[in-house]
Amino acid sequence: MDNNPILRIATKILFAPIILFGLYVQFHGDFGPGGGFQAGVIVASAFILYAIVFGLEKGKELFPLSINLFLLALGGILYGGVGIASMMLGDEFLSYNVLGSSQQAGQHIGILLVEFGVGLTVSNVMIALFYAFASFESSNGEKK
Amino acid sequence: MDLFTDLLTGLFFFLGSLSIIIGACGLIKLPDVFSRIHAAGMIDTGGTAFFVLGMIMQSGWSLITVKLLLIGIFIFFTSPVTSHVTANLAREKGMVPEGKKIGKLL
Amino acid sequence: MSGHYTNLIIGLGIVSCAFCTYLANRAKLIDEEGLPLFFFPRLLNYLFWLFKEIIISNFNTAKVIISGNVEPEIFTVKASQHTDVARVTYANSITLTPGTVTTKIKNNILEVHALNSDFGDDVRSNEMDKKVKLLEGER
Amino acid sequence: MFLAALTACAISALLVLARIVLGKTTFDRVLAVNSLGTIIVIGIALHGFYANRPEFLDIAIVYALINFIGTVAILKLFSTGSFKGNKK
Repeated sequence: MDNNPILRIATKILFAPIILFGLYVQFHGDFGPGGGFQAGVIVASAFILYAIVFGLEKGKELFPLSINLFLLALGGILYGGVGIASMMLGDEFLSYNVLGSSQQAGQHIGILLVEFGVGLTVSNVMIALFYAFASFESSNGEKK
Repeated sequence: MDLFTDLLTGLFFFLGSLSIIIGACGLIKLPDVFSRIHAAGMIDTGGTAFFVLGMIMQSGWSLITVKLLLIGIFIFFTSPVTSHVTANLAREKGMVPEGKKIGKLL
Repeated sequence: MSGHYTNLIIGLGIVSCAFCTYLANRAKLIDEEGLPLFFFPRLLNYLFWLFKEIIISNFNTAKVIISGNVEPEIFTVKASQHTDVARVTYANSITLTPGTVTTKIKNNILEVHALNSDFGDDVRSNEMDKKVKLLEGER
Repeated sequence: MFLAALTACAISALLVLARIVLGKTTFDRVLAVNSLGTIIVIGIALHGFYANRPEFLDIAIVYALINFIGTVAILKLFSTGSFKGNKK
């Protein structure tokens, strides 16, 4: 579909606003609908759109598989790390109160970090799943 | 002033409802794929434009207006892309529409 | 957009914008096609005209659907614009007005499907073509 | 007023669903699904106003986004048989 100018230009114009909207949903989770999970899916959908329109090879050039898997693990570690940190500071797993100077600040920092970890993990899992499924050849003998 | 806004909103909603219902009827009634794309385009453009205008009348000037305009711009941007891609793929799969042809086709 | 303006939120917004710009730059999206800056001065005028046209042809399409005199036709027109972006704008405008759909685009020839001969005449009169060429400006 | 508009949305959604069931070719169905998505976006926004909860507009934007990407993905899958190649 690379040779269709309408689709190509639409993708070029839409790519950045989609990611910007995804990040808005990510950081806006305190006040309205939103949060890490949904934001991860939106950010991943921008990369999936790019990979669909320009082909899988170009998509992997933009966002290589190694970085993808590294960020996937980093998100999980961030989530667990906040939990462990609060355990180290002498409270239960994932209780945010002890992270900051006051209780309020602690809640804020904890929620922000955990949401960021969730968003990172979800978006990278979505992209990894898309890469894995898209790498299949069509196996029912239809060569096109 | 309040009554006037409400009246205008009602008019826009009426036009929008008419537009999407006629579009849906056309989606059932028209004969082939290429004609149905016109009906679908009517749902996309007419319905969205009138409903968004009506809701802007109702909301006044605030952040909600910006979000409504964002929805409108987004749908107005993506609707022609999807209908063009559908029509293009249908043509490439070798479907020839009914009706007369003028000039040489690509 | 959320109506909350603390320092933290604004800072995060700035970081988000910077990250987006970096990604788009990396994907080599920022060029004449991804960001058609030379459109902007005349864009508003064109958009109002297009909106009026959309409303008018919406009513015409509704009339055709209700009365049922459907005589589809398909033909080719030439786009006189120079750049790809302007051609895509022209094709999208044709598709956006109900009653006409661009089915194929190859270099500067568009294949258009129209619901009725009235809509076909509208496109063939090349009024929209001239407007988009005006939008593109002197190059 | 909002209730009447929501009713109109529901009626046209039912008519579009009939086209999805009846549709002869795949393109008919894809087209009808796309229209259904647009109607649902309008419906979500209207319901947000009806229930006095304007946060629903965010969800409407996301729905429009996913609708577009889903349509493009289905058409790509239908045209080449896989997501991998970029032959046409």
